[in-house]
This record gives sequence, structure tokens and C-alpha cells, in this order.
Amino acid sequence: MSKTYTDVEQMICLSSRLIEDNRTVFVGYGMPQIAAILAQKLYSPNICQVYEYGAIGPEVATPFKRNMMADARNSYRSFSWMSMNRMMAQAQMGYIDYGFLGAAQIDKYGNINSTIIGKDYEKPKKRFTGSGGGNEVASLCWKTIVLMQHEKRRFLERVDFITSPGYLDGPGARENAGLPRDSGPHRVVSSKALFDFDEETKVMRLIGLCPGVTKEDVLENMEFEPVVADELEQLGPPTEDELKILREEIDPDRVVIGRVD
Amino acid sequence: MSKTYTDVEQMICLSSRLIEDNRTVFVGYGMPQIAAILAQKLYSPNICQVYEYGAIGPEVATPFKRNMMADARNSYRSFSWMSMNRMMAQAQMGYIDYGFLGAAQIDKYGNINSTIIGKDYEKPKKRFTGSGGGNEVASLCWKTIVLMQHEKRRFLERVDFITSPGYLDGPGARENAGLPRDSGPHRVVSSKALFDFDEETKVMRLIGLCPGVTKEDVLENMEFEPVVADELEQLGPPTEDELKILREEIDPDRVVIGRVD
Amino acid sequence: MDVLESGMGEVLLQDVDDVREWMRDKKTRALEEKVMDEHEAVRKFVNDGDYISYDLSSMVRGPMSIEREIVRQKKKDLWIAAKFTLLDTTLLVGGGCVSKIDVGFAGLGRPLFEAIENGIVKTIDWSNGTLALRHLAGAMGVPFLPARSLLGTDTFKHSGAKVVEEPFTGKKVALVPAINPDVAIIHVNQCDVYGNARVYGPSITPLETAAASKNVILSTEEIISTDEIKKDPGKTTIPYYMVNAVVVAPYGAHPGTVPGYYSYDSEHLEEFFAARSLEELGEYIDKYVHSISGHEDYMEMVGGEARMKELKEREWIKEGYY
Amino acid sequence: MDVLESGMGEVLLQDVDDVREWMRDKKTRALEEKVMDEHEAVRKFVNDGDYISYDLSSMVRGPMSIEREIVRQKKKDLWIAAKFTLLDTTLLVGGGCVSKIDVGFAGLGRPLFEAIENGIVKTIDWSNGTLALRHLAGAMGVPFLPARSLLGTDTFKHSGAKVVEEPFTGKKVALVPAINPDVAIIHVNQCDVYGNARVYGPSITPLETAAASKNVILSTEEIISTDEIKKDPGKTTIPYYMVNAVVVAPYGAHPGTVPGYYSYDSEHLEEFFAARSLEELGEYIDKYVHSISGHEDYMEMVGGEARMKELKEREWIKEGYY
Repeated sequence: MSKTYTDVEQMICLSSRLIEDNRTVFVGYGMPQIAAILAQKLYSPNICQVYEYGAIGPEVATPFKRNMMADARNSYRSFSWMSMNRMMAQAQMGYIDYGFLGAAQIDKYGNINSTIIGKDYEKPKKRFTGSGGGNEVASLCWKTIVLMQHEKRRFLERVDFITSPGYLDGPGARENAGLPRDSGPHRVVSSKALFDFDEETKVMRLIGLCPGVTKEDVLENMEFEPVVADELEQLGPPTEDELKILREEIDPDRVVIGRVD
Repeated sequence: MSKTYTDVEQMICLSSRLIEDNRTVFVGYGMPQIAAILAQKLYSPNICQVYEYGAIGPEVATPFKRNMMADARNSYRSFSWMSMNRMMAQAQMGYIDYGFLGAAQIDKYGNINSTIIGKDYEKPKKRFTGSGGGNEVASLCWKTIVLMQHEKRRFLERVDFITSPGYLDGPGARENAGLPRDSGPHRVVSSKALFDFDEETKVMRLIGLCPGVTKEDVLENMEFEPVVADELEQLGPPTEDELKILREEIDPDRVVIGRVD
Repeated sequence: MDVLESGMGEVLLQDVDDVREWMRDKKTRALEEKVMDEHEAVRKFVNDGDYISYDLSSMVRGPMSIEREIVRQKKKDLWIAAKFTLLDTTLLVGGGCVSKIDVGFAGLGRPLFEAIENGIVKTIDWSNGTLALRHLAGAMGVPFLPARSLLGTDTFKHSGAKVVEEPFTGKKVALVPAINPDVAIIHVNQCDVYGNARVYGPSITPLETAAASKNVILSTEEIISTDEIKKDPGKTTIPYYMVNAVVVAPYGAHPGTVPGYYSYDSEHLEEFFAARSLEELGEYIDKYVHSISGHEDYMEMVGGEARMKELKEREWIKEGYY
Repeated sequence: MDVLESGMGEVLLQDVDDVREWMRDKKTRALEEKVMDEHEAVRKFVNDGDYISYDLSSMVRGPMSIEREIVRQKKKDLWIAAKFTLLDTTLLVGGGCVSKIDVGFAGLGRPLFEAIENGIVKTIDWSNGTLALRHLAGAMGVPFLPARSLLGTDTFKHSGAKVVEEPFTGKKVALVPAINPDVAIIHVNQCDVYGNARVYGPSITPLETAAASKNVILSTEEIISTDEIKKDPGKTTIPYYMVNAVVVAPYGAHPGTVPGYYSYDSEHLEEFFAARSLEELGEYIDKYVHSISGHEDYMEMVGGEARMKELKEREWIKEGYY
């Protein structure tokens, strides 16, 4: 049976269900933007999206345009338009419940790399965008949700470069570094599975499987071994409603969500 | 010959002539407000008044109302309306050329007291308003001009309480304390005389006399002995133009400028 | 970056993580209606011993109706942030509500000074700029911010600031500690029922004060719809999730002014300032606070609709407001 | 308050008193007309080796016409603050103008990454938030500001920040040093001939960047009268005395958008992003920068009046702008 939806659609739909309603959500660049729009249209109409470019509570206009952040559509019908320093200050103050980020690599403590691949900073094998606002989101929001393509080269024992902090090297490390108390990675949504973090060890923990994916399939495609929950939730596929809104309203050109081959 | 103008009028007119045109002027509460309005109407139409409450470049509406700062008249036709932290930041950055303050007491190094009289802070003989924005103005603007009633109890060897910094205890003291380089008191305008500060000793220096006032008269009414310039400028009385604008446009009820007995 | 000098003033220090936790647990991000009357707002959110901050004053946009209610409810032992204040501090001190004042500008008039001279209230001297900066620190979720004022003065010595040599270029700077007030009281021009609020004109620290404070009471000249807020988000000064209570209080700044809306009441102000002692101020307060039940009665007492219309007409400057 | 850790990144440190002196001596408070064309503005105010900061980007309100002129004049060895940048960094790097990038967000696309991977430009990694904060420090005239981000990461190690234990409550905080750019380039919606400027919509750091920078070039969609500015001072984002040059550049953010004014040019953007190497980007730059003399020619080249009208119509959201 061939899949009727893409990996990206899977990730977006799954993550859109994770945001509680009536919460503030700091939305990062890329996939999280689309997931937040979907969440607000379908599951949590009263989340208050906030963006590093200063929009508070926009009802982002659709269709969504690729690479766009901070334009009139992204800022449409906000409660307030502020500026970057003010938004970061509010996250630092504890006003922002969720952070919502994409990443190139993640490690077992939820540390995110979006800077370089390779160990030579001066001459990296591969250079990415760098932190953007990701470091602030992962440092300052209460609960961070990360969206990741599930590939072995992306789920690492230790990322080459910690761009944005997860639990660093384990229990107590965030607090020791001076990061806000009780903050940190909350969920990782991959194209195969859902993870939280083990309370005791702060290591990523497998808690759910996407449709048609086995535990072995998940583990084989990770460099490190996550904690595995006693019971694994069977995650639902994208619903018809979700796909309809994604494909018809949010991304009709499928520039982000892609097409089923 | 009885005087045809009040001490306050004398001070206001004299100080209004001291502001160079095309400069930013941080205007303090009280008499300086009136002097700045007069300056702008008569001598320096293109000064840019700035106020701690966030108005940049207002054309303050007249008549001036006593005790009023930050109302619609004070903010009329500004270039920009900002806020206190932004104004203080701009002074700290070096954008503000002149500071313009009133005070209860001043000492030979130009230190200002507007806090208490007496040595017991917990139980002062007399309590005043405290710094207001005065400490920032005197610390951060390039050149401070202070307006003072000329009385012995106001021109002291050492003020009871340094609310806002002059040259503290002499040459180099501002810089040693961490205050901005090359800033400090520029002129003191009293109801009897005009002072600047001796370059070498940073002690207040008599440089001009108001009409009908002798050097002895000035010195007798000061607790400390100022440096005296070799030549003393004979300062003009309020001009007809000045008095006309003060009395007809700016303060027709004479609540600030008072009346000649 | 050793501490070279420390001011002796008492500071209400709070752990930034404790403040964060409060903001997470005690302020809601839900779109809940927060409209209530002044009695309820003050009863719910102002407690004896609280640290209180109000925004722009000097007779301009002061939250006078709420302050009168605080006096009416005889709140005690408040510690207040008196930045740029004229009527407010005097009223609260006169009402017997205050035990400590962080002084920026202590206000005008003998009654207040009498209270200080007699040791009835304790002062801790700062400056308007550093009090504003302390609110900004509180609103940024950092323990302190640096400044180049206060240095070298007795104001510094009596403040709770510190001097350090900073590690980048070796400058001496003052560090001022964050303020996170228990309660902020802010009078705004317009807001919606959730607390998305607009402040027109120049301002002291409305956003900083709202963001930094654990409880925020807004009084507002009028309620507007959320749709109107969303049509012009650039005008929103304070977002709803910082706000705990919205009190509808037209002419709430009386006898002060709301620029562009109505002028101050100069005749009434003369009565206020005629009080030259705590005792005389007490008589004023008995008359205008304790003898009546709230803002509505107050407005009747000071002249009702007719007087308000007059004050509105006196405010001929409208440009730039609304 | 000892320094516990220092990032290894290079920082352009400036003495705050030297910066103050510059602001006093080199920026005028006189109401002088500052309108000039882009050639003159860049010739006068951008020098090889300068530290340059531009404001909000990500294809939104980026000062593209000025950046193209910088490439056209072949400025070299620039150090740029890349906060929230997409097109801008790529264009300047592709034009051979850049030697160092303070990275917040390094932008998208292979050509830029190729330049970094090959060591053609050096990066110093920060984050958008801390780069914005460094501009705020620069705009406040203090040597640093504290933050609770960066901590514990490699981003910190490669930045020029420091960690200290602060003296009030003993928290570990990061200190980020001020940035005072040699040049700021900011595209605004409206300004008068003196530089009193309005930026509509949410923003990164237009005021902070203008305040902190030693030279400020504004490009503007349109000039409005000073009288209009004075009728609505609440709309003025940047006061004139921070500004050195005003360049009239309608559609100056093309191929990006100015929210509420015109949409981005998605077709042109595809051409831009089609460049998958520095070489291909070089061809794009030859065509759209070096082969023409300036912004007017550029606008003709990308479709002239007709195209602009189209982009204006595509921008159906107008609420909250103007």
C-alpha cells in the first residue's frame, strides 16, 4: 500500500496536534509556521502565535508563501506588532509557553544543530543558517517542540555543534549553565515517530510510532539509542481534514508539504 | 530705581540666551521649561527640545501651565513621541547637547542637591523631590546649564546631598566615577550672576553680573568663594521683547515668573 | 568584574526564575474577559505589603481612580515606585497606605515631604531614569541592567545599585537591579475586554511596567473591540497576556489629564494642592475618597457630565491621539 | 562578578565614550536636508572595512537598492551583522564585499554557504536575539547587556559573549557586547527630508540600529512633509538627528516586500534563488547590478511601472499600515 501523504505532511499534522489551546507559541522559521497555522485552523483556535520579528497573535493569511516570514500575511490581524528585542524579552520573562522549531540535527539530549557539519569551524563540511532565533526559543520558552526529518545522520549521539540548547549533557546541565529553570525540549516530532524526554536521564524517549513504522525502523535510523517507553502510542496518519486544509488552504502549490510520488 | 522685572524673569531670560541654535536640549522640570520655550520663540528657533517623558522636538503650546509636564501642550507638534528609557538611552549615547535644570542647592563643583537638607537621611530637616530625571540629565548630556535663585543657603561649599553630579570633588572625578568623558556643568545662571567652571580646578567661576549687581553682592551671597574671571561681563536685563513674550504669551497668569512688587 | 561599590538602599530582590514561574502559572494566555469594577480589581490584586508601580503621571494619564480605591480599601504598608509622580505618591501617602518609596521624583507639596521628614515613610532614592531602567530589567527577565548615571553621587549611595568594572572595555558602570512589582496600575486610552491596550502620546514605561509586574490592573477610558485592535496592531502598547484586570474608568485620570482626550482640572488641582499638611490632605481624602463609594460618585462630586464636557473642550489639541 | 567563561569570537569593541564623541561631533542636530542619491550616499558613508548593519529583512523591507549600490561600488572587506537576513547577506557576499559575518541567521542558499565553507568569508556565530540585543546595547550607550540565552552552547563558544555570575542574586548570565556599526542601512516607509522616519508593521531593530550606528543611510518609499510628521509624532520610529542620508527609493526593497505597500516579486526571487553557486550568483549580480547604473535602471529592468503596479495589487492587506 503506497502512502497517500508525504513525510512532511505527517510531521506537520502530528505536531499541529501537540499544541495546547490558549497558549503562547513562539514559532520558528519553516515547517513550524505551517504546523502552527494548521493547529490554529483545526485544533487550537486560541493559541497566540508569536514571532521573533515582532508579531503577537497573528491570524496568518493563507496560502502560505515559501521562505516568507514577517510579511503582511504572516502579520495579519495580530494583537500587537512589536520588535525583536521586545519579543525575546517576553520569552525571557516566561510569557511564552511553547517554542516550535525545525532543525538540521538533534542529539540524544535534544541539543539542536543548525550551524555546521564537521568539526572544523573555520572550514566546515557543510554550513547552515545558524541559530536565527532558535537559540532564544530553545533557551527561553517553557517547552520546545522540534520538527525533524527522521534520518540517521540527523539523530546523533552528539551534534557537531550545539546551536540551540537541549538538555546539554544531561540532568541539571541547563540550570548549571544559567538557562531558565524548568525549561527545555518537550517533544521531538520526526517523520517516523514521536519522542519526549526521560525525566531522570533527560535522554530522548520514544513514545509513539507513525503509521506503518516499527520500533526497529525508528531505532535503526538513529545514531543513538533513545529510551523507549513501555507502551508506544500508535500515532494516527494525517486526517482527511488536516490534508484538505493543508493542500487546499495553506499550501496549494505544495512548495513545503511536497507531493506524494 | 525699582526693578521692572522679577528675579525669575531675569534668570529665565538670561538662560534663554545661552542655548545655541540647532542643538538638542534636555529640558528639566520647572523654570527650564519656560526658558526653553522663550529661547525657541526668540533666539534659537531650531533647538530640538527633548523631555524625559518621551517628547522629541515639541513646539510647546503656550500659555504654559504650572506644574505641567508631559501633557498635550508640552508634547505639541513633536518630531517623535517615545518613552523614558529611550530618551535616557539617547542622552547616554551622546545625542543630547545641553541639559537644562533647576535645583535647590549647588556647590562649588556644580554638584546639585534636590533631595534633602540635613545630614540625617532618615530624618531630613527638609525633603525635596529627589532627582527626577536630573541625575540622568547632569550625568549624560554634554553640557548642563543650571538655574538657581542666588542665595547663600543655595550656593554651598558642599551640598548636603549630591543628587546629580557636577564635577564631584574636582578635576578628573567625573571620569574616575565612570561618568561620560567631557560632560559636566557648563553654566550656572543665578538671579544675580552668570558662572562657568574654571578649566583647571573645576570650581565655579563668576563670569558675568546681572544689572545693578556688584561682585561683592554676588560673593556675599555664596558660602564658598568662586573663581572670579578677570573680566566680568555686564549682563543685560530682560529685553522688552523677552518680557513681552514671557508675560503675554508664555505665562500671562504669571504663576511662574511672578509679579514685580 | 568585581563589585567596586554598593548602594545601601533596600532592594526587593527577586529570583528571575521565580518571576518566570509566576508569569507561567498565574497569568493566563487564554482570551478571558477581564472586565471588573475597581472594588473587585483592587480587592483581588492589591495586598497589604505589596510593591506597587503605576505608570506615567505628573498629572498625566495617572491611574487616579484606582489609586483612590486603594486608599478607600485602606491598603497598608505598600512600597511604591515613584517615577515621575506628582499626585499619586501624595495621595497614597496621605491615605496612609505607604511605608516605603523608591524615589525617582517624590512629587510636590508639603504633605508628602512632611511624611518623609517625620519618618512616617521611608525613602530609597534613585532617579527617574534608573527606576525606569529597573522596570525595563524586570520586563526583560534579567536580574539587572547597566547604566552610566547615578555614578559618583549620594543618590547612588542611598540607592540599591552597584558599581562594577565591566569586562569588555574596562569601564565603570552602575548596575541597577530589576523591579518586578507585585502590582502595576496603568491607565490607558483604549483596550479590549482581554486587556490588549493602547496608550497614545509619549510615555514613561507602560509596556515595561505591565511586562515586569506580577499583577496588572488596567483602567481604561473606553473599551474597544478586539476586531478594532486587530485592524491596527501597531497601536497596541500592551498585549493581553500581561493583564489581569480591566476596569472601565472614563475620566479615570481626573484631576489629571489624558492628552488628546481631556484637560486636567486646574480648579480641582488647586484644592488638592491647598492641603499644606498631612492633616489637611486627610480632609481632602475624607471628602473625595472615603465619603463616597467609588469612581462614579467621585465624578458626580467633581461636577458630573457638564464638567467633563468642559474639560474635554479645554483639550484643544487632538492631533496625534486616537 | 568574575568572568566565568569567554566566547572566542572576534568582537569589534568600541569605547562608549569614543562613540559618544562621534555622535556629538559627526551627527548634526541641525535641520539639514539630507536627501541625496544612492551613489552619493554610499560613496560618502560606506568605506572598505566598515562594520555594516541593515535592518529587517527576510525579504521584508530590506534596503536592497542600497545594498546593490554597495556591490556596484565594489566596497570590500565589510563586516556585516546578519540578523534575520535572507537576500541581503547573500547579495553582499556574492558581490565580493564581505570578509566577516556576525551570524544571526546566515540566510538561505548554496552560494553563501559555499563562501563560508571555502573560507572566503569568516563567520562569528551569535543568534538573532543576541545580535538584536547587541544593537540595543549600542543604542543605549552601555558596553554590554545581559541575556539568559547563548548559555551552554557552541554558539556561545564561537560568539564574543561572556558568562558572569551577577552580583544581585548570583545568577549566571551571558553578557553581550554593544555593537556600534560604522553604517546602518535602513529602508523605511516614509520620512521627511531631515530623516524623521516611519516604519510600519512589526520590526527587528530599526530604532536600535539607527541609534547605535555612526552613519545612517535611510532609503525610503516616499518623502513626506515635516508638518505631516509633526501631526502624528507617535508614528515616528527614528528621529532625524540619528540620520545622515535620505535616499528616495520607491520599491527599494524589491525583490522583497514592504508590507502593506507591495508584495515581494516571487518570479524574480526564483531567478535569485536559482543561483546555486557563487559563480551563478555572480552572473545574476552582473546582470542586475553591474550592468546598470542604479535603482532607476534596475526598476526598468525588472518590469517598470507595470510590474510595480502588479506587485502593489498583489499586496491586498493594507490594514494597519500607513
